[in-house]
Amino acid sequence: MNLTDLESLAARVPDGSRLAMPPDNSLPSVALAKALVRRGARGLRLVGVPTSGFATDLLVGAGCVAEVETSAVSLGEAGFAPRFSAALRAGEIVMKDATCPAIHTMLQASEKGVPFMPLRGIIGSDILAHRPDWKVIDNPFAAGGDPIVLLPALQPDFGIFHAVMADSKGNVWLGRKRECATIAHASRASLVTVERVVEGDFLTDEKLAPGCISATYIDAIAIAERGARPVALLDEYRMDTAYISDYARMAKTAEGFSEWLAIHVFETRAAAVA
Amino acid sequence: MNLTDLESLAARVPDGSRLAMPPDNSLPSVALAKALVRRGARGLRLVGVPTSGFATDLLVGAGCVAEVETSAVSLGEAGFAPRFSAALRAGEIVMKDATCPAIHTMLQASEKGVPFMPLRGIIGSDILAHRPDWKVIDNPFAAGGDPIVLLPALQPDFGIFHAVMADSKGNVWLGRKRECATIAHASRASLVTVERVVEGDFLTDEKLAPGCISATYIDAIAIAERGARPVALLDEYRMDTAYISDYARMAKTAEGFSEWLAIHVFETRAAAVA
Amino acid sequence: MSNCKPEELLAATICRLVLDPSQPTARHVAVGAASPVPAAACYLAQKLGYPIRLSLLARNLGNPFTDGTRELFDLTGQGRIDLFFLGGGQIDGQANLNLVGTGEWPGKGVRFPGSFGSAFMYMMTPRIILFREEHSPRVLVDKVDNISANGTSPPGVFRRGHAQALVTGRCVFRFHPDRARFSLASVHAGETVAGVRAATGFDFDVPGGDDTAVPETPAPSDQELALLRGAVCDEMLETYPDFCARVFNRKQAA
Amino acid sequence: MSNCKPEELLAATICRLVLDPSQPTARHVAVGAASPVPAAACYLAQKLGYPIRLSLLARNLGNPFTDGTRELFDLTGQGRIDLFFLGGGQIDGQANLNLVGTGEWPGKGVRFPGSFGSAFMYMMTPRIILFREEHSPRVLVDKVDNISANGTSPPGVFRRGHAQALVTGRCVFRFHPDRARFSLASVHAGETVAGVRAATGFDFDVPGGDDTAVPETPAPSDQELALLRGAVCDEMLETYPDFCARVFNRKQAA
Repeated sequence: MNLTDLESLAARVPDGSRLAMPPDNSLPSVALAKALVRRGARGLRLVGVPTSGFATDLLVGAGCVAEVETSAVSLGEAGFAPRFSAALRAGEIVMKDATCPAIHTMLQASEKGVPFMPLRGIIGSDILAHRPDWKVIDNPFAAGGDPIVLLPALQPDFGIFHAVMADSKGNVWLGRKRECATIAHASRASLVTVERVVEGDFLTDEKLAPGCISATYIDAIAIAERGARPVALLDEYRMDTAYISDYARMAKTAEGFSEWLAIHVFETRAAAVA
Repeated sequence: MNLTDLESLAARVPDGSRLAMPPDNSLPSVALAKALVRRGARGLRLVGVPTSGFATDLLVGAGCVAEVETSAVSLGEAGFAPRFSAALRAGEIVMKDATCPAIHTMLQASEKGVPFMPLRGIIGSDILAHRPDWKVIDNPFAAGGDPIVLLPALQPDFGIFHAVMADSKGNVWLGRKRECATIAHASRASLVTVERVVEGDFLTDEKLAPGCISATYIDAIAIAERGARPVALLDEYRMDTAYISDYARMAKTAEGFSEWLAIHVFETRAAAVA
Repeated sequence: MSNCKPEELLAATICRLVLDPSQPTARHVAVGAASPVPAAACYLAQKLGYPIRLSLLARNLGNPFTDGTRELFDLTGQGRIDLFFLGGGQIDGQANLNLVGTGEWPGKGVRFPGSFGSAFMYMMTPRIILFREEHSPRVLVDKVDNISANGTSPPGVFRRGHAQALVTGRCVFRFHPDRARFSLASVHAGETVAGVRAATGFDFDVPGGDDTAVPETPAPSDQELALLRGAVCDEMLETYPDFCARVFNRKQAA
Repeated sequence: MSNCKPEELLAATICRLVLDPSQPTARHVAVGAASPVPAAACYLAQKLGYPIRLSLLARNLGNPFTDGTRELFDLTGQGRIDLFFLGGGQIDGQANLNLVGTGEWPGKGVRFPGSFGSAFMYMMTPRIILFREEHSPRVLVDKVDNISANGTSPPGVFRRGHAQALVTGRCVFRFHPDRARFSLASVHAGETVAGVRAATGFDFDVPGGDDTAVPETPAPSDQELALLRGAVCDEMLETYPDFCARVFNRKQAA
């Protein structure tokens, strides 16, 4: 397995890369997002699978992002994503709106190695009107007059997510969050942070294997304890709602966001006493 | 959950039903196949996902089957499938040859609720020439001159497979054999045999959930101990190669097959001493 | 029932819409992430004895999906989800939803989070109940600025269903896909038809054209209230702790 | 090497083809269910120190796939499988494969098991090594009765690769997709070009047109033989017990 450290993992992502990331109800690697901010990544094209959350707002706010393709950007209970909203208003990012199953479908097309895949629905939505890369054809299996949307395959350069653990072979275990498997299959390579590395081979264990992504898809792994934080990690830790609320409050302004970065990403300033 | 007995499970399958079944390297319910023979099922249309094995040969031999759609029928190390071959030669069954990823793709289309899904390859194969229900279109995302196959959605009436265990809610656990999940998602309903039923809810257990198929897809469950036998069940039991060899030998003739049925399915005759 | 909270009225009201015998039976209902009131409504239906399968997207522990976040959409594509809930930053008189934002695309005025799965779910689910607590001309508009998900479709476009109703903090509208218009079904206690009209940016029908014939939304029964505050709250505590604290005054054990 | 078994020669020969430096590197090789000789060849390459990822479909315990049997085909679709092995009940001079059966479709003569994934894998894998131990006019035919998977494709049809070689119990052929013909690369010890020609139902080229210039297939080296009988057999014992017993005279511990 290719075990490295967090900053080296971030160094593997060239400027301009397209990154697929799960949102806050799945397993985002917030640790790697922070490391990308520290490395000063630029021009990233983020794909939210199928939506985007905390890590996306952070990367957008830090100026790392050129484009966001997603079905929604939100901090959940903590409200709208402040730096994303500001960047959109200022025209600093290109926004490619999608709808959740369309993101899944475009990745599944890549997973399967086909140039497109169909999806029902969407016809009549302005999302379709603003996606010249999506096409409507007449269903060849109907008698005619049955329009259906075809979505192009989407192949991210990197899948980026956080897993519970890796084994000696470089397989990672992340349980039922199979959207991360789709991300890994569809992407050229995946960069994964984990809580811990354990001896053995998960694929020889019938209980663990079903929740695994095999090393075939994974470029490199770094240990990042509590690497999903402030997001929950299965039954390992819960969402840190206070941390997110604090972020949402400070990130309302560019200045507040900079201060938050200094404390929580660059750690050049101590956190204010809560 | 809807827990019933094996014969009642078989009684839920009307004559003429289309049944999707995994082959001998996955988790076929040989127990349910035997029960279908006992109930005298007729006109079944079997779909091998993606190939067919012991259970298919058994059902064909017993006269339960009108059509087989699959990518191969084989007894593995024990050779060609004798009753299938005989029925094909005699023109007693309709054979719809496919190729493995095409079976998966047709089920995935059903899983996704789309009328078709594309697949690369196949063009130039006689399989395509003999499947008027498969179409070739020009890839709408290329500049022209890029033919690609479109496969129609395939929705079996029932998914039929064997799982390790069911819980109190009717969820079943079968580990990494996710082709059974695709079968369950694509089929109108699934009928599942299990080794045992345990208390609790697998979906609340992060270790078990990834290898589960939720009760949403499952019509009814019956306990059938060693229900995959002679096929292997994960790490629970191995393939019984002697049993399969014995079958392969006896099933070479219609008479031998009848004798085998009497011993191993109807149990009206004791097995010869080995 | 004078001490019934608005959320309790809304949950009981949505519960009745879920159980509406004139509609195809809701065997499997999915509830989106930020929807405690619809979740309470569905749990209430369960506790009233209706065998509804309820899949809550927001559940972390015991999340019902084992095939990733795709599974909800696949289930819906398969026709296995009978009823879903949608809202919108803007909802217009033809039941079009805007979850993208106001002003020019993609929300140059106020940007909302985004469409989520609405452009798919709205067309692929046989029954949709629209729910938006804020009932103001800002939300209920004549024409949405941007259509995330369209309320009706031209003939020939594959579509399994439409909005059954729109429930707000003031009233219940029924939707009529044949004429692409809402009609006022009931107003909540303390509201009037005129008041609703003033707070609504779109034109709607009143049955028989008679404002005085519009009934009041029935209050929750004692049994319903007891269930909401008891068994329903028990189910929701883990997934919606803030809602349970605010509405039912119940806190999760540490 | 006089005591080298035919399977050992074949495994060593296939191993050299896998490692052929004129070919794109095989980083990830998949081996089908009934293919102990190709599996031995790939394990041998690994034991010789080449970092090849090897996915054995036949493995029950420790099966490499966690997304069902679909995963092999998805991996191949993604371009992640560099090399695969195929055989056939009939193989013809244009490298077409027949796994369906002889006579009229779908095998009214002798029915073979079926196509498995060949119609996809043959076109989507950059490198394919054909392997069929039986070398007779019955198997190696001029034209297959039915094409399960075609050896070449017209221009414009998406295809990642072709057969690199055909290895039989008598010889090694190279395949030339540009002219859709095989050429004889080497004959195994004890075989002659004339003998191969007599046993082959299709016409093939001999480099330079000179039968005497066709080399003998190199025997396995001492190191290769030792590895096959040792470390390779250790790896294969669980998955291919019969093969290991027959070829290496090794039985699995009970």
